[in-house]
Amino acid sequence: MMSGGYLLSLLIWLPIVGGFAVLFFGDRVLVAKWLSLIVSGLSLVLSVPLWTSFKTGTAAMQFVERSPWISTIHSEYYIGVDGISMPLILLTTFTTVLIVIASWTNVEKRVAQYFAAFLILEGLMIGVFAALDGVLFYVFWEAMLIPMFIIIGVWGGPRRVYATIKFFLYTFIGSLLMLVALIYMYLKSGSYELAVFQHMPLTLTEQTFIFLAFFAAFAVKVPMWPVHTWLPDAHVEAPTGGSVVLAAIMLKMGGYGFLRFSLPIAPDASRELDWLIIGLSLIAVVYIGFVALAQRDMKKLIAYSSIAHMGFVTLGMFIGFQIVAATGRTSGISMGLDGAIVQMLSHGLVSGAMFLCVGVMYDRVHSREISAYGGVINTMPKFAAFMVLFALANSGLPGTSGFIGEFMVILASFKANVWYAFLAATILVLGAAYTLWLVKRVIFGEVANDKVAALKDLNGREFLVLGVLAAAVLLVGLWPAPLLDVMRASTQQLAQQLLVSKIAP
Amino acid sequence: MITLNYVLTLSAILFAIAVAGVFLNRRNIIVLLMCIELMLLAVNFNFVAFSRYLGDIGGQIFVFFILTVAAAEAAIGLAILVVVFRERRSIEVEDLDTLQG
Amino acid sequence: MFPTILFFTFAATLIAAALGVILARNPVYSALLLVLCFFNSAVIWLLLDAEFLGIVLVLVYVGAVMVLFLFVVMMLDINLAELRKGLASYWPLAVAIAGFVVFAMINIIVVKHLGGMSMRTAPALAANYSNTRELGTALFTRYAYPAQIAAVILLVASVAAIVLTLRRRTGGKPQNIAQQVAVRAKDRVRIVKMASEKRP
Amino acid sequence: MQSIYLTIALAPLVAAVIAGLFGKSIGRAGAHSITILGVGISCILSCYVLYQIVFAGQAPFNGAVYTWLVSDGVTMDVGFLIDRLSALMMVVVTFVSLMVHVYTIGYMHDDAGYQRFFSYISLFTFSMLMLVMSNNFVQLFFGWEAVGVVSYLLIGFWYTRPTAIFANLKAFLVNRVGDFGFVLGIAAVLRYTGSMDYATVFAHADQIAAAQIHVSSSIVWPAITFTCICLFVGAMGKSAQVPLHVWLPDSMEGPTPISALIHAATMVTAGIFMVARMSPLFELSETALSTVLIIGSTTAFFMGLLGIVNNDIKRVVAYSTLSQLGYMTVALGVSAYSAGIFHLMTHAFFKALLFLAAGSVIMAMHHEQDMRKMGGLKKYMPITYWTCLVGSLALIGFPGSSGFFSKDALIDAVHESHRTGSGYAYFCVLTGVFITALYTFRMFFMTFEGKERMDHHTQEHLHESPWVVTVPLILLAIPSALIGWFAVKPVLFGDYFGGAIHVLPANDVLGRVGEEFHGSGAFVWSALTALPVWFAALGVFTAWVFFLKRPDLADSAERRFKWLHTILVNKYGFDWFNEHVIMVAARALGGGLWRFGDQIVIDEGLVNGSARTVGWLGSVMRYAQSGYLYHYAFAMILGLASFLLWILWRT
Repeated sequence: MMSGGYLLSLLIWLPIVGGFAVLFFGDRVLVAKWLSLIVSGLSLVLSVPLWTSFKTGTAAMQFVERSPWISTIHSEYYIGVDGISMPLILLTTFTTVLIVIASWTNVEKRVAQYFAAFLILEGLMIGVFAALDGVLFYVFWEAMLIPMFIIIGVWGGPRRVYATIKFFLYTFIGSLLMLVALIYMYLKSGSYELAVFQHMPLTLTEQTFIFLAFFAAFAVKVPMWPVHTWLPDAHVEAPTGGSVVLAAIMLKMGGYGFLRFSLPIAPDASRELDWLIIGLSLIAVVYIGFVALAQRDMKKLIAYSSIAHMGFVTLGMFIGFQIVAATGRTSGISMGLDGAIVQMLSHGLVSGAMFLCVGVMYDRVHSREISAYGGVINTMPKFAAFMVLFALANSGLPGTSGFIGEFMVILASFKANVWYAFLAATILVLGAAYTLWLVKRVIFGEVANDKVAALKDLNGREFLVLGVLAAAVLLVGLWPAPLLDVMRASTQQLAQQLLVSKIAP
Repeated sequence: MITLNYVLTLSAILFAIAVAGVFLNRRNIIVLLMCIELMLLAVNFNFVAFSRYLGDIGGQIFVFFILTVAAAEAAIGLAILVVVFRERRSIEVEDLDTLQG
Repeated sequence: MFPTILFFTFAATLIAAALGVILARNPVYSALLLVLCFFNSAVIWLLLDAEFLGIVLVLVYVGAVMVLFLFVVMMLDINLAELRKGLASYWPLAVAIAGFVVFAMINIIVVKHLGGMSMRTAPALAANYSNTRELGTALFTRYAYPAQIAAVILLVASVAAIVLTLRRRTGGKPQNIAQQVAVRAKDRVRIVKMASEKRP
Repeated sequence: MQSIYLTIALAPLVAAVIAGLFGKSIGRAGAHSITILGVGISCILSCYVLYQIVFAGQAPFNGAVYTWLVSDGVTMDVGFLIDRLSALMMVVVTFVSLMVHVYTIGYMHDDAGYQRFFSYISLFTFSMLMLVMSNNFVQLFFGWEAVGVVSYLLIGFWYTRPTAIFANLKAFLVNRVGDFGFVLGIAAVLRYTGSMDYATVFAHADQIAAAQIHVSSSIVWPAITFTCICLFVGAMGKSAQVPLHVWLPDSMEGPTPISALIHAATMVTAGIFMVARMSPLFELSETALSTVLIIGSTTAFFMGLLGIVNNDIKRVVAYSTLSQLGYMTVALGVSAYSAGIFHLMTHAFFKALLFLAAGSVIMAMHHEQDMRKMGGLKKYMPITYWTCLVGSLALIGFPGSSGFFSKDALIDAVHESHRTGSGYAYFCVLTGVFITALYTFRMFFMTFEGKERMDHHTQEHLHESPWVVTVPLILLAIPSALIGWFAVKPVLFGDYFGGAIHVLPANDVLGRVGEEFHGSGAFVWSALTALPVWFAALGVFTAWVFFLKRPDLADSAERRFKWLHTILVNKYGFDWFNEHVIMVAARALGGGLWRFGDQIVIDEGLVNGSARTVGWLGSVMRYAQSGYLYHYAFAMILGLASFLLWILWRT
C-alpha cells in the first residue's frame, strides 16, 4: 500500500465543496459559471498527478488514505486507486470540465443549481471509483443518484418525471440487493474492507447469492439486456450534460462494479454463471444493434448504441472462464479484461461526444427527431466534420478509440468460442449501419428545411469542446499503449484472482 | 394451596372474556376501552403470579409500568373520545373509518 | 385451605363481573362492574402477597381511571339503543374465539404443565418480608431510569389529554397586552386635512 | 532506411492534414501544391526503395515504429515490412496516386470542395501505404479500414446528391460485412499463433494447420481453412467479389479521379494484395483456395457480362474492374500469386488510365456520362483518344501490351492448375476474354467513333482537356503499354518475390508455365496461336459489328434475348435482394424487436407490469384497510389465535 497524501480526498471533496459554494453564490449567474469552471478545471489539474506519479508496475492500491469512519460497524474511510480505477477517475474529471464548458449557455433556469449538481456529481463519482470500503462505496454509489435524479428531473424534457422515476427505481432496487450482499459479507468477516471481501473464503451457494445481488446492481447500471429500458428514456429526457455524464461515466460504474466486486469476490460463482453474462452481452450486441437501427430519435439511437457497446464490456470481463475451459490455457483472460476497460474509457469519450453533438443541434433546432434534420453539413461544415469523426469512432474505426476495446474483446472471445466472436463481431456491421445511417440522414444530403438552412456553425466554445474530445479519441486510438501499461498489473492480478477458487476447503 | 396454574387459568379466562367483549361491543368505543383494560388486567395477573411463584420482584415492577402505561392510555383514549364526540356527536366505531385505505 | 377458598370465591366473582362488563347494556353498568373486577383482582393480588400492587390497583385504577371512565360515560350524551344494535349477531364468533383462546391457553397451562412449572406452589417468604420495600428497592435502584421514563410518559399523557380536550371558544374577547402596549398614536388617530367647505 | 519509410508514409498524411485543416488559408494552389509535393516525395522515395531492394540487393526490412499496445503478452506494433512485394505495391500506389493528384487539378478545377478533395486523396495515399507497408495484422486492419473510410468520404464527396450518399453508405456497410469476416480471421490467427506479427504468424502457420475448430458439436473444421476463408471474406469485401461486389458500381457516384485511384487501381486491389501477403497461410488450405478460385472466376465472368449492357461510361469501366479483380482472384486461387500481383500492377496502370480518360471525356461532355449521347470524339480529343486506345488494348490483352502479359500468363496458370474448380475457372477466364474485348470496345467505339450523338451546345464546346489532365494520361499510357515487356520475366517466372510470396512446390503452376517461357518476344509470338488472343480479337470484331457498323443488330439482339438483357440490366438482382430483402428485413427486425421486445414485453410487460401488479395488490389489500378499529382488533386476535395454534401444534 502506497500512500499519496490527500490527493484523492481532495479530488473527491473539492468538487463537492465547490458545488455547494456554487449553490451559495449562485445568485449571480456569471459567478456561478466561472466558479464551476474553476473548480472543475482545478479538479482536472489535480487529477493529472494521479497519472503522472502512478506506479505502473504494481497492482497494489496507490494514493491510499485510511482512517476510521463509522467505528461501530467497522467501516473506514478507505480510498485508493489502482490501474482500473485511475483512468476512470481521469475520465470523470475530464468529462466534467467539458460538460461545464458545453453547458455554458444552454441552461436557462436555475443555472447555479445546474452547475452545482454536476460538480457534486463529479465528486461522488470519483468517490465511487476510489472507495475501498464497502459502506463508503455504497454511500457514494447511492448519493450519486441524487444529483443525477435532480438533473434529469429539473432540467429534463417533457417526460422527465417518468424517466427520472424509472431511472431511480431501476438503479435503486438493484443497489439495495448489493447492500444486502455487503452486509452479509460484513457479518461473516467483521470488516467492510474490499480486500477482505476479496480474500474471504465463501461456499459456492454464498458466492452465487452474492454474485446475483451484485449482478442486480451492476447489470442495471451497465445496462445489460433486459434491464436496459431505463437508459433510452433517461437519455432522451436528460439535458445534454446529463446525457453525457450518464453515458460517459455512470454506465461505467456497472462495469467497474463487476471488476471490483463480482469477479474477485465471487470468482467461482462468476465461473458458474458466466453463461448468463455472456449470453446477455451477446444479446445486447445483436438485439440492441437491430433495435438501434429502428430508432427515429437521435438520442435514443445513441443510447441504444451505448447499450450495445457496453455489451462488449461485460463480454470481455466474463469471457475468461470460457477461454480456460476451451483452451486449457489462461492467455486471453487479461486481454478480455483490458479490452473491457479500454472499451469503457473509449465509450466514455465517444458516446459523450455523440451526445454533445446531438446537444449542439438540439440547441439550435430544438428537436431530436432524425427526420427534422438533413443536410446539416451544408450549413455547419465544421460540426459535420466532428460528427462524422465521432460517428466513425462509434462504429469502431481503427485509429480511433472505439476500435481498440471491440477488437481486443473479439480477439479474446474467439479464444473461447467461434460463435461468441461471430456474434460480437456483428457490431462491425450493425454499429456502422445504425451510426452511419444516422449520419447519412442528418448530416448529408440537401438542406432539408428552413431550420437547417438557418443553422449557424459551431461557435468557439463548442469547437473547443468537440475539438478536445476529437483529439482525445484520436490520441487513444493511435497510441493506447500508455493506457494499457497503466492497467496491466491490475488486470493481470485480477486474471489471477479469477482462477483461484475461493470455496473453503 | 393456590398453584400457579389456577392463577394462570383465571387470567386466561379473563383475557378470553375481554376478547369476546371486543367483538360484542364493537360499536361502543367506551366499552372497547374497558375491554382493553380487562385484557391488561389479565396480563398483569400473569406477571404478578409469575413474580410470586418464581420469587422475582421484576414481574411486579413490570406490572407497575403497565399500570402506568394503561393509565396514560386510558387518559389519552378518553380524551380522544371526547374530541371525537365533540366533532361528530357520536362515538360509533363505524363512523370512524377515516383510516380506510 | 382458607386462602384457596378465598381465591375461588373472588375468582368466581371476578369472572362474573367481567362477563357483566361486556354484556351490560348500559356503559355505566359496565364501568361499575369493571370497578368490581378491579376490587376482586386486588384481593387476589393480596392473596399472592403483592400487597403494594393490590392497593395501587384500587387507588389508582378505581380511584382515578375508572372514575374518569364514569365521568366520560355520563358526560357524553350517548344513544345507548343505537350502540347495542347488532350485538347479538356476533356472539357465536365471539364465543368461538374466546373459547378457542381459553382452550388453547388452558391446554398449554394445565395439560402441558408449562414445562412442569404450573403445579408449582409459592415459595415461602421470609418473616420480615415486605413487598413494598422489595418493590421500592428494585424500582429506585435497578429500574430507576425506567421509572423516570414512566413518569415522563404520564406527564406527556396528561399534557396530551389536556391539549386534546382543550376547547378554544370563539367569540371571546381576551386582552392582548403586548398589542396594547405596542400601539402608536399614528395607528389610532388619523388627522385628515380638508379644505373648508362652503355651506350649500 | 527506417526514416525513409516513415517519410514515405507520413508525407501524404502531413500534406493531407495541412490541406484539410488549413485549406482555407493556403488556398487552392497551396492545397494542390502541398499534397502533390507530399505524394511526390513518397513516390520518389518508393522508387528509390524499390531500386534498393531489387537492384541493390538490400535485405527486406521488418521492424516496428512504435508499440501500439501490449496486452496479455501480445505486442501489437505499428511497423513496416518492406520486401519486394510491398515495395512494388508502394511504387504502384504512389505513382498512380501522383498521377491522379495532378489530374485532379484539372478535373476538380471548378469544385467548391477543392482543398477537401486533395486532403482526402492524400489521406487515402497514406492509408493505402500503411496497408501495404504493414508488418502485422493490426496495422493491416487499420489501413484496411482507413482506406474504406476515405473511400466512404470520397464516394460521398458530393454530399448533397442522394445517390452519392446512398452509395457511400452502401460501400461502407458492404465493406464492413467483409471486415466482419476479416476480423474473425485475424482473431483466429491470434488464437492459434499467439501473435499479430506476419513473420511470427507465418513461422507458426503449421500450428494453425494442426488445429481444429469446433463450429458446432458435430461440425469440425480445420482451423486453417476457417482462418483463410474468413480472411478471404475480408478480401471479398474490399476487392468487390461476388456477392460483396454490389458497392463498387455504385461507388462511381464519386468524382472520377477517385474512381481511378481508389476504385480501380489501389484500394480494391488491397484484397488481392492481402491474400498474396498471406500466401503462407492460404497455401496450407486447398479448400480455401478452391473457394477463392470459384468466387474469383464467377466474378470475372458474370460481372464482365454486365459491362455489355450498361450505358454509363464510368460504370462500364467499373464492371470491367470487377471482372479484372475476378481475374486476379482466380490467379490467387490457383496459387499463382505472382500472376495476381502482376495483373494487379498492370491493371492499376491501364485501369487508372481508362478511368482518367473517361473522366477527361466526361469533363469535355459537361459531366454527361451516358455513352448514347457521345460518339465521334476522336477528332475533338486526340490525346484522350490515343491514350484510351492504349488502355483499352491493354485491358483486352492485345499482344505486347502490359495486360496481355499479365492476363495471358494468368490464363495459362489456370490452365495448368488441377485444383477443384479450375475447370470452371478456365472456362470463365477464357470466355471472359471475349467479353472483356466486347464491352471494352463497345465503350470505345460508342465514345470515340461513329456518329456524334451529343446535342449541339455540347458539341460546340468540345475540346481537348488541359495539360494537367493529358500529362497523367500519357504518363500512365507508357507503363500500360510497355511494362509487360520487361517485367514479365522477373515478376512471373523469375524469383522476383523471393520470400515474400510462398508457394508450395506442388501448387507451383507458374513454374510449370514458366518452363515454356523463352523471353517476352517469344511469349508474344507463341500467344498468337493460342485461344485468348483470338477470343479477344473476336470480341473486338463483334463490338465493331454491333456497335459501330450495324447498331441495329445490337438492338435486335437485345430484343431477341430480352430475358437475358433484363437479367443483366437488373444486375442479377443483387441490389434488389439487398434493398428489398436484407435492408427491409433488418429494419423490420429492428423495429419489431424495439416495438415488441423493448416496448411491449420489457417496458409494458415487465416494468409497467410489475408496477401494475404492485398497484393491483395494493388495491386488493386496501379492502383489508376498512378503517374500522374492530377489524384491526379482529385481525390482531386472529393473529394471536394462530400464534397459539402454532405453539400448540409445535409442542
